[in-house]
Amino acid sequence: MYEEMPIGVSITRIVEETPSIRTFYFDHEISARPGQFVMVWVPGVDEIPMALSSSSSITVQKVGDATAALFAMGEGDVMGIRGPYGNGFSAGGRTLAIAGGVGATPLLPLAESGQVEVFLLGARTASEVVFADRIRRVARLMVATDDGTAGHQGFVTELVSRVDLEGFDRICVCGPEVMMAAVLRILERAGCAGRGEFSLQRYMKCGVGLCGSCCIDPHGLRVCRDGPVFPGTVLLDSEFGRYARDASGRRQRV
Amino acid sequence: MYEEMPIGVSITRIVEETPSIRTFYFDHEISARPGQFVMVWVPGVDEIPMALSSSSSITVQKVGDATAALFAMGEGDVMGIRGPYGNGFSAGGRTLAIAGGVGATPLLPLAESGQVEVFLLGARTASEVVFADRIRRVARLMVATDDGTAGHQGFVTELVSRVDLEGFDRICVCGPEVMMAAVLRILERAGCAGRGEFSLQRYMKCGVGLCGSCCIDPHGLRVCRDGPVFPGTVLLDSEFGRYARDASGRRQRV
Amino acid sequence: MVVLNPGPIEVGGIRLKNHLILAAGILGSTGASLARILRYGAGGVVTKSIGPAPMVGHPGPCLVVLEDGIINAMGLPNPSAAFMEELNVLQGEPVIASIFGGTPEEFRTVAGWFTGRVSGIELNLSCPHAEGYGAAIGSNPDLVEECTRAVASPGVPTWVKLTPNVTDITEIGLAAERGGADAIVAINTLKAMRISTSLRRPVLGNRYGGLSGRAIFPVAVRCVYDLYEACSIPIIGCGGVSTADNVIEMMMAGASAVEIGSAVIHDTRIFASIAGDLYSSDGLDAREVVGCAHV
Amino acid sequence: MVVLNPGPIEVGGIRLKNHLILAAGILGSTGASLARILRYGAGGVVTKSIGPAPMVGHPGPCLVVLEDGIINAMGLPNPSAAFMEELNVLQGEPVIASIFGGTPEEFRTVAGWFTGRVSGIELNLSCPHAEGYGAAIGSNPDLVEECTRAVASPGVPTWVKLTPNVTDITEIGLAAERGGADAIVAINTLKAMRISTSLRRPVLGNRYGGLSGRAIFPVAVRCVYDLYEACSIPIIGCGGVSTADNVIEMMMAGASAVEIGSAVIHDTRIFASIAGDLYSSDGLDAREVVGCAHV
Ligand SMILES: Cc1cc2nc3c(=O)[nH]c(=O)nc-3n(C[C@H](O)[C@H](O)[C@H](O)COP(=O)(O)OP(=O)(O)OC[C@H]3O[C@@H](n4cnc5c(N)ncnc54)[C@H](O)[C@@H]3O)c2cc1C
Ligand SMILES: Cc1cc2nc3c(=O)[nH]c(=O)nc-3n(C[C@H](O)[C@H](O)[C@H](O)COP(=O)(O)OP(=O)(O)OC[C@H]3O[C@@H](n4cnc5c(N)ncnc54)[C@H](O)[C@@H]3O)c2cc1C
Ligand SMILES: Cc1cc2nc3c(=O)[nH]c(=O)nc-3n(C[C@H](O)[C@H](O)[C@H](O)COP(=O)(O)O)c2cc1C
Ligand SMILES: Cc1cc2nc3c(=O)[nH]c(=O)nc-3n(C[C@H](O)[C@H](O)[C@H](O)COP(=O)(O)O)c2cc1C
Ligand code: FES
Ligand code: FES
Repeated sequence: MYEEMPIGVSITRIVEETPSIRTFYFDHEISARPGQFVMVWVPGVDEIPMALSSSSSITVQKVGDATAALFAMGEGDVMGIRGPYGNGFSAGGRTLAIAGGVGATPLLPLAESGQVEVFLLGARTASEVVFADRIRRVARLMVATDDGTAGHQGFVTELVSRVDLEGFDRICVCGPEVMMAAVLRILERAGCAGRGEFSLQRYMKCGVGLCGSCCIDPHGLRVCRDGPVFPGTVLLDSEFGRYARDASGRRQRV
Repeated sequence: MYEEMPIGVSITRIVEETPSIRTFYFDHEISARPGQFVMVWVPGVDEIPMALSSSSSITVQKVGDATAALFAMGEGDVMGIRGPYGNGFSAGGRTLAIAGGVGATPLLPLAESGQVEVFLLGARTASEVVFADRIRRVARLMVATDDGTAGHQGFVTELVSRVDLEGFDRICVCGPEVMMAAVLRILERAGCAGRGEFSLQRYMKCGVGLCGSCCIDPHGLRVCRDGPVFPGTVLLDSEFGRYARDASGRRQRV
Repeated sequence: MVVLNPGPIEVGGIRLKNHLILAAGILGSTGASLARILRYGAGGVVTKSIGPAPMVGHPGPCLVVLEDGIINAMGLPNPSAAFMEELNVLQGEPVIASIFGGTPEEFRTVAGWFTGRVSGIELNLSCPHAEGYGAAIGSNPDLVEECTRAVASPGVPTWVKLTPNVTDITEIGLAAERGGADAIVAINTLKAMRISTSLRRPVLGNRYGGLSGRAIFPVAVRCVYDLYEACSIPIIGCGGVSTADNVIEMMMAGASAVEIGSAVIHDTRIFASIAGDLYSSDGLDAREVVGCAHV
Repeated sequence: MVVLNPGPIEVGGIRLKNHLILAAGILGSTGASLARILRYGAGGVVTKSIGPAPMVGHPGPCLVVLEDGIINAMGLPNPSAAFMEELNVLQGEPVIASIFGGTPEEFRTVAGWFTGRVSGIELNLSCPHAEGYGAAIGSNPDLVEECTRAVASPGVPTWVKLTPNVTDITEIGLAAERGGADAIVAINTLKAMRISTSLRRPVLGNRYGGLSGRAIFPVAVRCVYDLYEACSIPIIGCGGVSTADNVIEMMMAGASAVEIGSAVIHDTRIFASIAGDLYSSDGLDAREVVGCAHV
């Protein structure tokens, strides 16, 4: 083992991506595979898992204590980072990316490294669509919004029928679990669940595969270490899309 | 650091070299440079420093508790070995070896690896001359005994005048300290103390250079780690030949 | 290396598939995870410690991996009674429920939930970073005795897990023995802390935590050795075990079986791989090995 | 990394060349050896512990190097009063005499030998493997207070070195403070043992020994942090320090200086090499760093 104390990084720039999502750039390069994540230590508050939106940034949606504390930070403020952890997406092949909301984060480095051909991106409303310009530069982007203020009106899942799934070697998915579960059902019906790669979110405490708080049923796989990216076939007949455990370990419907 | 727990070795063969000296062969090969030593753990008794007389043997003179306990051991008995430790003799050049008594031990592997041209060997009496046959096979051997029962009658130091010191790149010496000190004086007078390499013995507890029990004045060098082999020039004007410290650290005349 | 005869064993009233048990709090939060570790070769598994009420644990960071060990301050997150449903997938398996409480009464209550549903109970009297629980109780011999007595009863194999953060661990071991424990588990983590020099504050959210892993193995061996001299009930060695030779060393110190925690970070299949080195049909009877270093 | 201003410092009544002190018992048996370590960059040196009568120490093995630490049971070998002649080559140097005894009276006697001949005295109330000495006394607050009082007097800077092998180290630190200590040194080694599985017996001649080196650093940081909260005299951090960043970490926990022991095994010039990383003319004043992790 080598020492994995969090490294202190300084925030160099903050970009407001949408009213609820910000990107925090920092003064360190973290070499990671797309889909790996880091544990972000917000001093005095908590430590939370975050995908990397680039080798030196995280992109965060404000949802609770720790993310709110991050939003209160400014340039020059220091946070701790340990990682990268997890497996990340598999390597290569013609790739379709499907993202919902801030779930676009782990898929952005995949796209920006030239690995994504078509990128389906969903959001609640036009102002919440993230990374559209950056994605358009490197992939064919199709947008869906719940209220129709940008792109297709409806769920991003509805865009899937507009692409030829057969043409893709892998289908990388990240977003709210209900959306991912819907994608999995589509892939299953299309007989290609095995080509789906789903980036899961579960409550994480250690991030390194020891504490057990992120384990999913029925195989006991650890999202932090065996995942966060799982092939669709592994998720069929699992807790995925049905329930998850909270900080105490209690099951909650997703 | 890597773990240096003593390894358990089984005694495979015991050779009575002289009435007071025995060689204990064991079932492990220890790769060491000639002049390095090991710490030999006699279970339940003590741990003592010993040169290697080959890669799988030590040659021991019975002088006190631990060596007596070793002498009480038989084939199949187990002792612990850690090491090799220390620097060993320098590499190469035309070599003269000068040994007194069991001090021949660290010089034997040097000779048997073909590195010694002339070997001066002293002992109290003929029956206490060690390794004579083995040395004769690989080097020109000259023997001295105090009582004249073998070779020259007198001290081994007296043999030094019979060889041409100028002809040797290094002069490797091991034996009782009074004898080694006498050799050093001879080399100093001949202006070649710098070519002398003396294998010292001091009371050792840790063997790895931490505890300080083997340090010599005036430079504070550690016999176990900076030595046990020192160039003659380092020993001039030192405690060498004058005093040494006992187990409690008190100075005692040698 | 010394090797042992394979086969099921019984220790402190609990039947195990082999001498290698998953330690409490390591991948022990869900039934599926515990089942996975059993599938991967563990002789038995201990659950995450379960207490009288749900707890979310300490704020993060909760765990940091060091070069030669791990520090953690999870803060005993647990779903309390809701954990029972995790046991459904573990029917008939060698599962030991780790429990904690703040009083003997609480220990009795939680133990009651598990009675009849697990192979035995392990009292966590040793977590060094949960105020009012664990070591807070576990360093007081009288409380240890009372809590043990509140749980131990015929038909409920009861193990008591000790903290090494005391002046004399044998005093605590003897208290557990008096309270009726069937076995002692030694040790839980060493109270420890690391500070982030770049953030200028303790790295764990709880500031203090517990050190586990290879770094503590020599302390754990010493505790087991001490307890073996003082106590007469079996001892389960725990702390820094990561190889078959470590298992043998713990057993020579006096352990009848071992628990393995931190080493799982290298490989979830570590139980099978240690078992591969540890057992052989021409191996020794474990009875020849347990305590044999007491010469 | 945080760096410090170079220059001499004063801690607990003793003037040092820098913050890096050689720990007791490491290459401290002879004056020449101590002088060598000073020459190689230490800010001060502590002697081997000296007691009321000569001792030869425990039978070997006395020390074993592990992957991430060292266990030793030297058994306090020392020449007693005969050690005085070692001081001749150390005139005017920052030398701290480590002393031990079995009673306050013995502590007073040994301290008396050194008074006026060294910069200060360090009481070894913490060696975990010498019966009747060290930790045997050092885990009893009343004895710690008495022994400290027997030595501490105006003009005799007195440091007290604590054992971590107690339930609450702050209790002992406060006892030293009451006894008049000028500083606390924390920590001595953790009580530990390793067993040779091939020889089937504890590897140290004394069976028990003390664990030092990198493995104990998180425990040492925790002890320093605890003591800083409880006590008001300066603390010297000791245990597992091997890099400049470790020094800063100890200081953030509350240490005003550090002692370094086991890490000397890598390099006798480690003091100079750590100092090279630790000091810079644009560094911080140590006062900004000491205790700054107490947020
Ligand atoms: C591998 C991984 C990668 C992630 N990447 C990103 C990312 O790139 N950008 C981003 O904004 N978020 C990401 N998340 C989610 C992020 O970790 C949570 O939003 C965050 O932990 C919430 O912390 P909080 O203290 O602000 O909220 P809390 O106060 O803890 O909770 C607020 C709400 O968020 C939910 N929540 C808490 N933790 C999680 C979690 N681990 N996963 C999902 N929901 C959670 C709670 O159920 C609650 O409803 C990722 C999560 C994982 C597991
Ligand atoms: C680097 C090194 C290599 C050595 N190689 C050999 C070797 O190859 N063969 C061999 O027989 N001996 C060797 N010795 C000496 C050997 O270590 C001692 O003879 C042994 O430690 C005595 O142990 P004991 O318990 O039997 O004697 P003790 O009861 O400890 O003492 C008996 C007598 O031996 C003396 N003695 C004790 N320790 C030492 C010591 N370290 N050095 C010198 N004299 C000591 C004592 O002063 C006393 O007079 C070596 C010593 C060193 C330092
Ligand atoms: C992440 C983590 C969580 C732990 N949780 C618990 C727990 O809930 N109950 C308990 O008794 N011990 C707990 N422990 C302690 C372990 O069971 C074990 O005693 C300790 O880690 C030493 O063993 P190891 O070195 O093999 O890990 C935990 C340890 C770790 C690292
Ligand atoms: C070989 C050895 C000998 C020691 N002797 C003493 C001693 O005589 N007196 C003492 O107070 N501490 C002694 N110690 C303890 C050290 O001074 C120090 O407290 C301990 O090793 C932790 O620091 P480290 O991890 O930097 O080594 C000794 C340690 C070792 C390894
Ligand atoms: S977060 Fe601890 S195992 Fe995944
Ligand atoms: S024997 Fe310990 S320093 Fe040489």
